[in-house]
Amino acid sequence: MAPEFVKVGKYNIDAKEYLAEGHTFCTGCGEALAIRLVCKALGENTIISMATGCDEVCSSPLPVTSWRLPWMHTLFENASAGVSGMEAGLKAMMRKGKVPERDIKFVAMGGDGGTSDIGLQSLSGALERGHDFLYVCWDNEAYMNTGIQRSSATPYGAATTTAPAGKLSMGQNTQKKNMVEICAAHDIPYVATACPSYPFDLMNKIKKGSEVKGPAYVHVLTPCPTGWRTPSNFTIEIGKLAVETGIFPLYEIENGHYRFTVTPNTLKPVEQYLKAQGRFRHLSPGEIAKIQKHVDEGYATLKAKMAAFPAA
Amino acid sequence: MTELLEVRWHGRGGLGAVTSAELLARAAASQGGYSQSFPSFGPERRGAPVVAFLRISDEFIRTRTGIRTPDAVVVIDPRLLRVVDVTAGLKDEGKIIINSVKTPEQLKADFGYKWPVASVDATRIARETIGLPITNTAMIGAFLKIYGVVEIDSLRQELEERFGARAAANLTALERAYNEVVIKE
Amino acid sequence: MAMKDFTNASDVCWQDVELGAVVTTPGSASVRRTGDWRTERPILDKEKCIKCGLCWLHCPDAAITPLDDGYFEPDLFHCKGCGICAAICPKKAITMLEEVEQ
Amino acid sequence: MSKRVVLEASHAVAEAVKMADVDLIAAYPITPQTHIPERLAEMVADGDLDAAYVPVESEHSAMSAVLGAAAVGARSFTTTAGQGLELMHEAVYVASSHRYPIVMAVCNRALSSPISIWCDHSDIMSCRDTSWIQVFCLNNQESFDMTIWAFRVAEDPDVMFPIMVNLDGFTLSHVTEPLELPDQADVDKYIPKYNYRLALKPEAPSSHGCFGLPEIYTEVKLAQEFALRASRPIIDKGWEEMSAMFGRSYKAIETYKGEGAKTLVVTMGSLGETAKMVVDQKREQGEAVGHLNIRLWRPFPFADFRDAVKGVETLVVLDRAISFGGPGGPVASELRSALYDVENKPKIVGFIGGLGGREIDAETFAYMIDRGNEIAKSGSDYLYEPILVRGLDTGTGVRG
Repeated sequence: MAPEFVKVGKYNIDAKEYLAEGHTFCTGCGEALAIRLVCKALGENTIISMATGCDEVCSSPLPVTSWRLPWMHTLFENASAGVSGMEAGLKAMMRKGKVPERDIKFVAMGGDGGTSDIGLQSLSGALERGHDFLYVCWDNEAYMNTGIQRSSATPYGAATTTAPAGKLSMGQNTQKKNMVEICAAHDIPYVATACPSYPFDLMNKIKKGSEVKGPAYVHVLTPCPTGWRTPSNFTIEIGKLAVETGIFPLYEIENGHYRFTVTPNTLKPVEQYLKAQGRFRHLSPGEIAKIQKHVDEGYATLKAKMAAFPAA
Repeated sequence: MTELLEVRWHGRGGLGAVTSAELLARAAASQGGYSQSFPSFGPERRGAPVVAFLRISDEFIRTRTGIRTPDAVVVIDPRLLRVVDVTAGLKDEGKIIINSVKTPEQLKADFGYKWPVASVDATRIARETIGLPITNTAMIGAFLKIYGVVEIDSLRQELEERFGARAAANLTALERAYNEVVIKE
Repeated sequence: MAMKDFTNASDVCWQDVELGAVVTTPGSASVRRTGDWRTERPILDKEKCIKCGLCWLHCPDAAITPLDDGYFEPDLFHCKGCGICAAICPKKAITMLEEVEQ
Repeated sequence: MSKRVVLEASHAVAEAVKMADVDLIAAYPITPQTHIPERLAEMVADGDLDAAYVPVESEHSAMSAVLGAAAVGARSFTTTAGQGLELMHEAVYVASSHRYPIVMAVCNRALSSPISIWCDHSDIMSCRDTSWIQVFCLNNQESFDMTIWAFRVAEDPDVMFPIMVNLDGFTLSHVTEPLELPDQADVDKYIPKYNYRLALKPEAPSSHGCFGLPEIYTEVKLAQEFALRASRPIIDKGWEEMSAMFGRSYKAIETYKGEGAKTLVVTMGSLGETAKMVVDQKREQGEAVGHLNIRLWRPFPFADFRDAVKGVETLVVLDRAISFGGPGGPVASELRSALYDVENKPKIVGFIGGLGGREIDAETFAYMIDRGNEIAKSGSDYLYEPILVRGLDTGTGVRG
């Protein structure tokens, strides 16, 4: 009999694979790993509403599916609207005695494009209406399913096929949209950032977000070897570097109160992170310095918020 | 030049099978001929077995379908032989060109191929010339030896356009494979 | 026959299509072999392995199987050879070996 | 025992939704359908209707929310009009492809630009191939009856398709008139309990909305096409049961004074009532004129239509939408194609009018009938004649 749990360090991790082996994510995909870990943290009493993207294309080739959880995908921009209907509809049926009362985790999932661009409106609607659901964003920082096009989550300076580095352009010339603050501004009980390079931190936040009453949002940085132009075995390391350089801090906001969940003692220079990736290879020292300055300022602002709104 | 020649290239996502077909298509066109190159349509995933297609002809090519009965099959990663039926639909008078350490005779024995088989160790050539086991340009050379549809010189321009500084190394790989490929009729 | 009896798209006739083309067999894609994507394969050295389970935890393809004796075994039917397990193993007990032509 | 009430058509639809014991309503405002979600909100607020009321942030999300609700097996309703129907357009296809029995009221409204909040059928014409069952109502009673009928038919295991109930914006949605409401007990009998076999639930995880590779997409779509056409017997059965239980009978194609008619004037929606008035007048003047109402627009009732026009010489078809640069009137062109292979078929004369809320009165119908008969005799190479257009001489048409 397959083990129910697998002991890893001090944690007992659910052995069940809710995203079954045999999926067609790229070799070394950070998003596939994040989905696998997130579903383990959620457990079987979960219903998923997913947006179009790598997550859906690689996991549901008719007539088979990689999903071992109830799962629906309809369109690109409506995962949050879909989950709203699931949550409100099933709860109404429970209230009317049409189905037994039970605790179900309603989870919407989408990529960075599906969340911060085309899906932002339905996400904001669902957060504002206060549905009891968790939204998880797989942020690989571009439209990877369609072949690495820029999104509003693509970081400043990254080369993508629609914001390429050219003689006249240095790639993405806008700063990454801050989805965490946008969601926090909806005054929802729980918002957090996470990364599969810190699996336990990720899984704890998913548990918290899915168990809190009302809407929750977890923004997961999911390294993408194909889009970031990194070796397939570098996925975990590059995720760590994103955190250790302060480019992608790991923290949570509970009812407006900020708390780091991983605190690197001293920040590594951003260059270490940038030089390790083909998508940043074209950056000049000047541009790297500009990114370093922006990261330092962002980190300082975040620390200021931690101080101003400390967690209990 | 030829009347219609249809070639199927077998490779892996991200390793340049499509590029091989495209470079040859461009070279054929630059010589005044007609050509088409296209990938297998669908989401490409790094590592996944993929196919790419090439048509070269003297006349304008009207057909728009995939290539189901290729004249030649080029396998740029030998490990695919155990995984994909690279000979599916291959015409009786077709030929198979494989990047392999094995001789054509060994390959015919191991896989029971009834077609003529050409083989060359493109991986070794690529490592020694480009410094990476990327074999797509070397396999263009092997292909040109068997099917002289395009001048190596036409390829040179295309390589320079596509690879810039790294064109020279790719061209060397191509020329070595051209010389080292052996065929067993 | 119903759609749940098929794992290959080109075997399904229109009569077999489930209502709304819903797939009713959870995880049915696990029959799909992705091991042929590999160009390298993980080799486990049990001497060095401390059964910490980090390789199992970090595998994007769930292609490492926990065994009853506490060790973890790569599932070569699915393993795509990304090398993450070898990269993160704290004891360097996993090395990636290039797949050679058979 | 039914009860006579006086209600706006919008409120009649809301009443039907309440009596159908809906579990979830996705609501978004757009004139002229807004009175429906407003009334439903009051019902929920006062406890008269136990349903989840989700005030979404767009029509695209309205359809997306009922997709989610349908996936978990909830009986779901939404309503929209004009631009709203266009905004949710891609999600409309998903509802039918997933075979979710969603019921949607559409208060037909003209499409921008220019922006017009008034009635015509240009919005619904964009949904012609969306594989939803689509019906039209002539009055408030029908607005109620078709909504009740829609839940009964949509959820039938031999159907499992979403249904659009079309009622003309303003001319029905904002008009108050008397109608009969059946007892709740009868409605509960008429609409069976609904249990969705493939509902998303942890104990039976299923995947809805998967990725369709070329090898399977065609089979999935043909399965859907065959199922939609096979739903026809249940569509009729729903009306037969309604007739037996509520005493009002409906059919896919209905004729009024069609016996021995040489000319039939053809409409969809509430203009049919006005047309019938003119048929009465013409009959009194000894003219063999009748009216043909297309109630069921999709799946199109080919056989019923061909039977209804046997022996008729002229069909005068009024379209309330323009197929620009195409056949002109979408309904007229479909009727022409339905009769194309029929021996001794009636001539079809197409008119386009009633756009953007412009009224079509009895006098105009009378003109169209006379003009139609004239054209039928003289022949014409017009695709259609637009009516009541300032600057266009009457009798001037549009050629292909």
